[in-house]
Amino acid sequence: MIYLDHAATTPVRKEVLEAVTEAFEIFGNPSSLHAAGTKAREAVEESRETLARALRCSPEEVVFTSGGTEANNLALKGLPERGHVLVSSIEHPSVLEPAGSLEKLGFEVERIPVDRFGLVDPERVAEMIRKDTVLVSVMHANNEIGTVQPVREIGKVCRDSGVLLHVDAVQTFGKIEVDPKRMNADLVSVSSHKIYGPKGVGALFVREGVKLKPLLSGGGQERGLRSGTENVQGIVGFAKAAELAVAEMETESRRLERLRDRLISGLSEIPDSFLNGHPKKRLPNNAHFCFRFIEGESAVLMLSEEGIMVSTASACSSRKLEPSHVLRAIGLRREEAHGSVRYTLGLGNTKEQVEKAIEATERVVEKLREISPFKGKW
Amino acid sequence: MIYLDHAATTPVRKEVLEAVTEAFEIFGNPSSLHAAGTKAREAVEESRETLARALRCSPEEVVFTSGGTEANNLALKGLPERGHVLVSSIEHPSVLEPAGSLEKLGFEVERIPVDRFGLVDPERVAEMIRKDTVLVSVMHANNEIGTVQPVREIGKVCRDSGVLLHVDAVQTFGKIEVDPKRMNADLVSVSSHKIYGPKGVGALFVREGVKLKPLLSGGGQERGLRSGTENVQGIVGFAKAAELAVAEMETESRRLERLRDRLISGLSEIPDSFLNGHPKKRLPNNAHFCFRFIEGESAVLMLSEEGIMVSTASACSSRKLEPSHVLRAIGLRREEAHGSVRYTLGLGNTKEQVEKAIEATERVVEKLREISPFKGKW
Amino acid sequence: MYSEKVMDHFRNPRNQGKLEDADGVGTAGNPICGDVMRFYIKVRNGKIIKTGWETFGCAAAIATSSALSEMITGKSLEEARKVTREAIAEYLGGLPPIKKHCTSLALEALKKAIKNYEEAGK
Amino acid sequence: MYSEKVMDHFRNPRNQGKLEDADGVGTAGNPICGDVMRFYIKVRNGKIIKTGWETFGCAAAIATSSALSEMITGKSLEEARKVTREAIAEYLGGLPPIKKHCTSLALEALKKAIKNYEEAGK
Ligand SMILES: Cc1ncc(COP(=O)(O)O)c(C=O)c1O
Ligand SMILES: Cc1ncc(COP(=O)(O)O)c(C=O)c1O
Repeated sequence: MIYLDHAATTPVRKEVLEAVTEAFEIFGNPSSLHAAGTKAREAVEESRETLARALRCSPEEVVFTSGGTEANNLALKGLPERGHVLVSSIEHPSVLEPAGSLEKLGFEVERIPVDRFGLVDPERVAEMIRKDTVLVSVMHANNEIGTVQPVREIGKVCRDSGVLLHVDAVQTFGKIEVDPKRMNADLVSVSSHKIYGPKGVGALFVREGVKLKPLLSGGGQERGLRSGTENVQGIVGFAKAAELAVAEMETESRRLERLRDRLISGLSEIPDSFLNGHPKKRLPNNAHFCFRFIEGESAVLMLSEEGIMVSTASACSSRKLEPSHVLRAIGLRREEAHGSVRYTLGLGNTKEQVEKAIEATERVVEKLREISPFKGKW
Repeated sequence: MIYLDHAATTPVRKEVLEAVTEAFEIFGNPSSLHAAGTKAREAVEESRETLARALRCSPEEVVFTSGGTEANNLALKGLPERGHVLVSSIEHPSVLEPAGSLEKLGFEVERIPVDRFGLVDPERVAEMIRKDTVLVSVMHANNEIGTVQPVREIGKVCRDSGVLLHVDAVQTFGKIEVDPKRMNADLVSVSSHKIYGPKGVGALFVREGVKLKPLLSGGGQERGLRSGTENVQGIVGFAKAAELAVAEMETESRRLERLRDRLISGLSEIPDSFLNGHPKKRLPNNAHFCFRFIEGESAVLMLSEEGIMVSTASACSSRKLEPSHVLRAIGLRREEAHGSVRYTLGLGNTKEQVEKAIEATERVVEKLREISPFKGKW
Repeated sequence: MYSEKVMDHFRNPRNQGKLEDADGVGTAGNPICGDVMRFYIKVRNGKIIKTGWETFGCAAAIATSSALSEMITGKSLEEARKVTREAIAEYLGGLPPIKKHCTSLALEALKKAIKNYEEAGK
Repeated sequence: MYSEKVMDHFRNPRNQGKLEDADGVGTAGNPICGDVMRFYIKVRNGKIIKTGWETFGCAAAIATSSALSEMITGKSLEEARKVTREAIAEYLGGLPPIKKHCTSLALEALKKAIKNYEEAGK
């Protein structure tokens, strides 16, 4: 099997599995006062420190959640005061849907448009910010087309206007630098299962002094911002994964870039195909293509038959019929948007695998085009 | 170490650890269409079926969450329409706090009183239900004093009045029968880490036809009721734990009852002590005592020094200074409420351990009373 | 997600391809919506003796086209017209709810092909 | 949660117990709030030559009583009065924020004991 769907999720790496297995022995409830509880508390707090180092923030600024979705929901729905909110038009559904909920609660939500590469223009953000704007939410890199945003510039605009910035860094953490302070971000979402950590855990960076309402209330864990018995073994695994990802980031990302560039050049040779997202400002591991006259889902399934695991658009919208809102936002025609395939590389991938993926794609696209009623034109 | 804090959390049992370790190999995203995704989807759906069997409901009625706290929050904050809500006065904070949030959103919330054993009177519930009542929330068994409620009778009252019933069954699932249909419950919360499953996963039973708003929105997982990439290995482990707990329930609960009864009779011999909760209608594994003239936290720590792990009140309120709202609700004097210690038995405990715990408690209580300025009277 | 039968038809589509000498052709769907099906039929004595099809769409759309082509080949036009959405889904061992519309599309394309044949004959 | 020093004082409380021949006794706190401390002092020539205490409360309350008794034994009343909350916390290697109030309580009991001694001497 050649797994090229690392943006959807990643296998847990050996070192993390070991850390998780060990952490299963620390079974106390971190809130219990006795020795078993104290051990669990220590494991959680050590992990918080590790994650804080990876995010170059202080441990008090890390709130553990059940994943990227909860981190995004908390960042938006946790806003304590009503106002105007700006979200980019290519955010993940776990930002867009909560933004929709805010509208129902009396917030005013506007979408920041993107250019044909999926880029948000910081000047445009500056223009759209109003006196009553309370939050801007722009993702660090898009999970479908891989475009990396100029978050530092956007952060500067927000800081200058005294507006909070939320950055969904689920796809960038561990791949490119995620430094909330340098980004001028106030809230940053990260997720464990995208960086070879266990599923069901993530975190929200909450800058010191930023006020949020909890989404899950109860026992008052995570300094009241996120109640619920801590997922000790998940948190330990996430911290381990983050530590390793950040330590290996530079070399691994350079390796992935080379594989990605070969993938892009190989796939570009398929006739009637084109790359989506920015040619340069993109995730080191992402290649996203449209193949005209074929439909993405059938391509994904046929590639899976050949042992190549890729996605159409984002994993979570795979079961919907609507073409991706991201591809629509960058101006793709609907019929073209239907023909998109995302390749996302990771730790285990090799040059040989990339070559095989290119060959398999050529075959599959050709086969599906034979079946298609459209030959060379719509 | 003699662990007697199973109400706070439980160690993951061997069979579950094996299931989780295996499930780590199934690493695809259940929403991905390719073969790796399909495998993960199957693992989740099989686990849903297993859990549904344990809850005697249909798989479509199971919504996986990040734990009991999220299940409780979803049950309350997910109510689609404003109205009157009744919660018992001894609910877990993860019900009481969300109930407080509902009040801020325009709901009217009232607390159902309990008697000195912590019992809710179904007739009282019937009297308190109004035309505009939308939900009654009564926990199946209390996490501190262990009192088991007459949920079937309460369920009948709710059904007769057309009011939804939410039951927090986090402490009963796997210990006594939890059958949402027989309870006449519409929403039932359960949690994995209380039944030897991994932390960070739980579920809400949502009866067919009951409408809820999601708390975490995004990719639309769990039929739109709970977005976020599924915690595959956690869900698999939870299902395994539930399956085993329910299968072994009868014999294991009878065994625990015997240990509990010995514990209660042993601790009752300590002068100036008394049992809290109902003498008969209580969890098979719970013994909750007040020892006059001493303070619970120091007793817990001193017992921990002797290798005995117990709790004051609930784990999550261990770090608060207020005496437990549960003990206050059953009419305990504050000074007595401060002197409470909870013993909760589980799989690994033996008769010998119980004897040791009794002896250690005698010693510790005596020692602390020597230190105390109160001798035999307040 | 898909039954084994769906996957089988997807992997090994039956009667796939354009019929150069078709007696009737019908197209349904729109690339904008992500599904287009074109059916070709060859008719002798009121019987569909040969079928062909071309499909742009998901695996379910491809499998549905393949299944329907198999179901109608050798059948009278009358019989072919009587094939229902449910019959196709059943023939395929079931379809996910969000993919049920593929069967309507296939039937629409087939009916257009039959109509095209009948109108040409007039 | 607690520093090693807190746990040491909790495990091995110093000067614990009632002083039958105390020159001054002071009690602070309320069982309703979960903490009561009683300090006993024996004074010679303005110096606290012996200390005793009884405490109802959490580990921090017990450790604080023990620590303070150690800090003041052998000191003049003057010096004893100058002990601050921070000094006790420091002596104990730190206290969790929600337990800081124990130090106030201990100082209150001590001051009452000193006052009790001084008033008795009048
Ligand atoms: C950009 C982005 N944000 C948020 C999420 C949600 O994270 P999680 O799967 O941990 O809920 C994902 C992935 O699913 C993502 O790619
Ligand atoms: C009765 C009860 N409800 C809810 C919870 C919360 O469950 P979790 O720890 O899985 O968030 C607990 C335990 O903490 C509990 O005892």
